[in-house]
Amino acid sequence: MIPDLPADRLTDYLRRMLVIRRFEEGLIELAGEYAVGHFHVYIGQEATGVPALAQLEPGDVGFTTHRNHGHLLARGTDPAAMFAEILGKETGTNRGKGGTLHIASLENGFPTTSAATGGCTPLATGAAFAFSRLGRDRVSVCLFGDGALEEGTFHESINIAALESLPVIYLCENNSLEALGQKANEYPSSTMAAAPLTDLAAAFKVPTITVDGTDTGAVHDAMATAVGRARGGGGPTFIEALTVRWPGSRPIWPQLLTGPTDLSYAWDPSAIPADYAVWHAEQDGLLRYVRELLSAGVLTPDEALAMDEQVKDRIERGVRFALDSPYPPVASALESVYA
Amino acid sequence: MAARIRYIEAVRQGLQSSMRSDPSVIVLGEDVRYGGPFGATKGLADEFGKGRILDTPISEATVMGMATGAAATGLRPIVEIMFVDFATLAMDQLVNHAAKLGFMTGGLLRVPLTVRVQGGVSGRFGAHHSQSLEAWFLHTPGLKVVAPAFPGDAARLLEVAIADDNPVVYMEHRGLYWTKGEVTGNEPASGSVVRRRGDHVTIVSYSRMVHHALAAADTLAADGIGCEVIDLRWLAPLDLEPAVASLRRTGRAVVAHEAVTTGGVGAEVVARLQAARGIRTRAPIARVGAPFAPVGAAPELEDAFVPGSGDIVGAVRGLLGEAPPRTDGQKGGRT
Amino acid sequence: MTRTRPLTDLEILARMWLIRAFEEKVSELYAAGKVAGLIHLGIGQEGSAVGTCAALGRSDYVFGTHRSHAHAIAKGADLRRLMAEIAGRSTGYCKGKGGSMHISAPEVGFVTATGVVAGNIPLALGAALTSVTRNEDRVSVAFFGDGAGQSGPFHESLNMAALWKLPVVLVCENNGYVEFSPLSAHTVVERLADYASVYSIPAVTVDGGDVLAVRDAVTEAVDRARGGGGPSFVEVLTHRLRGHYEGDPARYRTLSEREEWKRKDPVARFARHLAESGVPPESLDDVEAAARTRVAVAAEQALADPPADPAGVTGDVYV
Amino acid sequence: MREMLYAEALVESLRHQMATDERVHLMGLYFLGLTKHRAIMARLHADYPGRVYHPPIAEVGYVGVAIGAALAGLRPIVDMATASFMFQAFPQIVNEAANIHYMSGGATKVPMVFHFNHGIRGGGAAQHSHSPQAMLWNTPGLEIMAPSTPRDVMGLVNTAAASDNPTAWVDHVRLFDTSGPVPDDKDFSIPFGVADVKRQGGDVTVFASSWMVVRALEAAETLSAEGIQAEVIDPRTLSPLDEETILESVAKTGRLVVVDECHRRCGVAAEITAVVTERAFGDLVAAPIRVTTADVPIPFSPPLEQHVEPTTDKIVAAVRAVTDSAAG
Repeated sequence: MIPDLPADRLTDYLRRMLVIRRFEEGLIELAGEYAVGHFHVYIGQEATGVPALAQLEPGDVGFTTHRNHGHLLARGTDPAAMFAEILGKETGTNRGKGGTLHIASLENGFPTTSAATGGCTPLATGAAFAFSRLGRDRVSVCLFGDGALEEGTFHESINIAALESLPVIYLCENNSLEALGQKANEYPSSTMAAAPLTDLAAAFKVPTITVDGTDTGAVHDAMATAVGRARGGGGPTFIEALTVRWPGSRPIWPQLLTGPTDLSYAWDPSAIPADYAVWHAEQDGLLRYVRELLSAGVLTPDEALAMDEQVKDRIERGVRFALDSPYPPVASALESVYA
Repeated sequence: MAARIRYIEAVRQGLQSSMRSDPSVIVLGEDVRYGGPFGATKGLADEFGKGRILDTPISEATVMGMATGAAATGLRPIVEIMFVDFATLAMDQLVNHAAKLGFMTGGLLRVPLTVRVQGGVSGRFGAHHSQSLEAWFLHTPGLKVVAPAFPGDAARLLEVAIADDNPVVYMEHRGLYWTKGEVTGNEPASGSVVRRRGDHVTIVSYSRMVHHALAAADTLAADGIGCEVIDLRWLAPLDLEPAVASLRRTGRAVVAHEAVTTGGVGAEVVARLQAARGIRTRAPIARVGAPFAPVGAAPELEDAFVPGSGDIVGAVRGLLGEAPPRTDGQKGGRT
Repeated sequence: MTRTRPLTDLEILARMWLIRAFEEKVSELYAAGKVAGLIHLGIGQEGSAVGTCAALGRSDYVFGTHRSHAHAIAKGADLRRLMAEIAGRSTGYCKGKGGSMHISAPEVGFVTATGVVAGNIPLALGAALTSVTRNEDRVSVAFFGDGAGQSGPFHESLNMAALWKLPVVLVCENNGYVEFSPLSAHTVVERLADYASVYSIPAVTVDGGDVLAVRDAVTEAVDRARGGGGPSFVEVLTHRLRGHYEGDPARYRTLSEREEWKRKDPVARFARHLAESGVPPESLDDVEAAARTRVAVAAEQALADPPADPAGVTGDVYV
Repeated sequence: MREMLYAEALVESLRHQMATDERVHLMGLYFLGLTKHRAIMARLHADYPGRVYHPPIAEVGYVGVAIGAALAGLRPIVDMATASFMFQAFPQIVNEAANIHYMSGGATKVPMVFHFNHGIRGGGAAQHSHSPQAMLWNTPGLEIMAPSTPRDVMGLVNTAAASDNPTAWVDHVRLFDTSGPVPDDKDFSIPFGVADVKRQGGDVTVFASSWMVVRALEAAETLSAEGIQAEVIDPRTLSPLDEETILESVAKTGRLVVVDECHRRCGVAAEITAVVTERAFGDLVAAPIRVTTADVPIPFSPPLEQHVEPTTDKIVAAVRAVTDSAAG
């Protein structure tokens, strides 16, 4: 479903989703030519990240994981600076010191990215603690995958959040379906005995919501409820967004198995190739959102393609910027250990 | 002629032979049933079954504790920590339980546990996936620590570690996984070994840095400088006898490792060598290690961070007075 | 495993009195400066320790906490060696290396105790894994307090015990206080057993003042574990009549609360129960007297033992 | 100048921070452990109920919460009580707090303090006697302070609270009962990286921090009666370390005894020994001697405990040994 928002906001959501999609596709191509190291892509989860994060306000913060690109882009972080960071360039968000796993963008509300599973949960809870103690009307969003629920840090953190009614939202993006090592076609993963995962939060008396992570409107509404609760002093919320692991991110190294996304799949089912047809037709939240915008008359196919071209161009320029940027001076390796 | 195999395959073979010879050996780790991210446990689930190759949740603290409890009650577990950086999540169980149970109980319990950790700088993995944390393990009484540099030692010392009745941290360097070497099965089980003879300077090292030390020795040999290269292999217990004997001849030594210099293994080696030798060395013992900083992700920063053969060459020349002496073994930064 | 004959009611009372007498003796010796260190007593929680261990065989495993004198005695540990350990004597279970918080009596299945809250729960899971791997009929028990419920390893352990169907019984001694504060200051969750249901682990909450109720609940859990049914969670509502540690004045507790719990004292309550069911009062008194005598003798012997020998201090770090 | 107990100076410095900066919040309550002085701390709690947080027993959780709070505007001073519990919070301390500023390329700051009660306090056994400073020192990004006097704790806390870096503050429970002069000026601060010569002497340099300073000074008194004048150097902070003051002293004495309560293997004493032998090689007339806790877990029984810890007698013996050895 479509969020109940003005048309320009709806198309803005699509633009942000496209930025993420084209960014990740571009990165996979780039990785073929340049040693960018190990990275994780957000393809297939755009319809979760964008409606969840684009509605936040300046000053709200997010703490994310190794699969972080989509979250930063959803809040408007410059793709060029992110490419530069991933390539380890001086112009990167972190001046080359973080790389893909630790992208930070203070101005977009991402103080740090922890690449240790479960590392972000206490940090996000702590930011909410600060907001609560400082009397700031801000929320903190904790973004993580289902695996983070296996770490003790999650339980320790959410207990404190519940006890102190902290303005924190735990957004679990459960992309375990069809991921490595999963029981076929089953949520949750084979390494978690709790089902559904929301029970883990409910045990701490934290309100929970389960949404289809490919349903932009449903995610938007769930998040709006949670943000409203947090700002109103009602404490934490746990949201589980169910998505399907994009085939290209299986098992570990991202590959463009599905090819670059062709937006025309959204309005021309006959164009969908036989390989991964179910993915394109049913599981890709981005294409679903395009279909919904088309049928609601918010957007025409031509407008969608035009927007896509703009985004592609921006991404291409970002890649070029990153490639053209210098590496940081070697001496800077020893700087910023201390403030 | 022994087979030349890759380091990671040697690790796999070490696991396999131990599991074949002792049914009490089990493996616990994330995704180990599928071989793990680097293939160390590939095929083991097929051979030994799910009951002995256990895929765990991402719960390092509890997995380490479970393995400790299982070890104290009769099994010989091997825990795979996917990156040594994540050992931080299991530190309480490792330091406060696994390492101390034998002592705290006055010897009533024993913890025959092997913890396989993989680390080091390789592949631009950034600050959470590139550390060398062996000093923490050395600083923990009750743990043994081994860091093989060659496939032969990787296989043999893993078997030795698994058969040991103490908790052993077995350190693998990711950057060595695809290097090849002979596996004879006759590698010595304990102590350090001399990898190369030389009369002018003693280089003490372990893990991947041994390869850099050998490369440095090659470079220096061209100038007529003979380096004796000692591979410590075991960091705890630390066997410095060959190093002391060598130092007695050469009078000069460099201790080289990839870990951060400050508080590192090098400090311990220097302190012991100085104490063993008095101060009758011809020059101070130099340390080569990483600077006092986290690992930067950018290729240039990573390269600037990680010490290599060039740093060892520089340190050796410094000791011989052919270049300004490096006084603190560091590239800068605060200590 | 060696199935042990079930304890008779009088034997259960005797164990409870042994623990009570032992703990009071430790308190007395601590006050007199004859034992040192950080001492946590479980006076008032005997029903949990004895009820649980009455459901176990000698070869079943028990993993204790910083407050585990009771668990060790309930499992059958030798009083003199236990007291010697607490007093730092060379004849102690751990040769004086462990002390009050790190008791170990493996010959009766009391494997070890930890000074780290929740630190023992993963260890108990590991022992259960040993039983499964070796196809042995042993069950593992982890004792822990309500404070452990807020710690990560507790939650990680619930998941893994359920996932792997481990023969482990998680015995939560919920005495309502986490160190010096009420549980409500640490969590909004009142019953830790609620966490178990998240992982579909069978859970029950019992009155720790009723030793037979504890025994029956744990017996059911142990039978389930032996039958391959995996873990169980037994939450025992109990109360410690002493402070968090010896020397803690426990001003955070109200007098009325103390009086109420004194009435619920599991030892006196079980003695009353036996008296009501026809056991002559003199034989009940004899049980207490015998326990106090045994403890007095054990303490006297232990204190007469030589202090731990510094020459052995570097031993036992490695095999 | 006023005369104060260490415990009082510690609490006064915390109180001063609470009074002058409302972003300062305390998390964890056991700054004074379970000692008799904890009532002073309780008064501070009573005065700032909204800014003192008593966390659950969830070390990795609440320490991470404190770090997150530092990122979002507070300046938390978080207490871990017994340093051994640091290990449960280790991933947050060494992977997050220490690295975040660097990983962000200098953009994100982590202005906070971790407080640990370290060391052997009598009967703590293996899990309640830890000295964490060596492991923390192996972690770039953390500042480490280890005060030894009421004056120093006050001056260093003021500096730590003003620092934008995560600072590890190790205190020794046995120091709480000691007393000494403190300045009247509550803003008095001691810069990090400046060692203090706690006693002048020309025969041997004795390096010691935290509680070991007290023992080193005791040893120096004993030795003085024998005609050996020891110079006692207290670094006050390990990171940053004031190498110059140590080197100047060694240049004068030619002899070094390094006293430290960490275990020996890869401990603080190893690093100090290595630094001095590297940088003052020509000045040394004898190999430095380390006086440390033995490489065994801390045993419970009192005679065993005393046997493994660095005592005054062991310091005296080490100084005698190093002064007896002939010039090399």
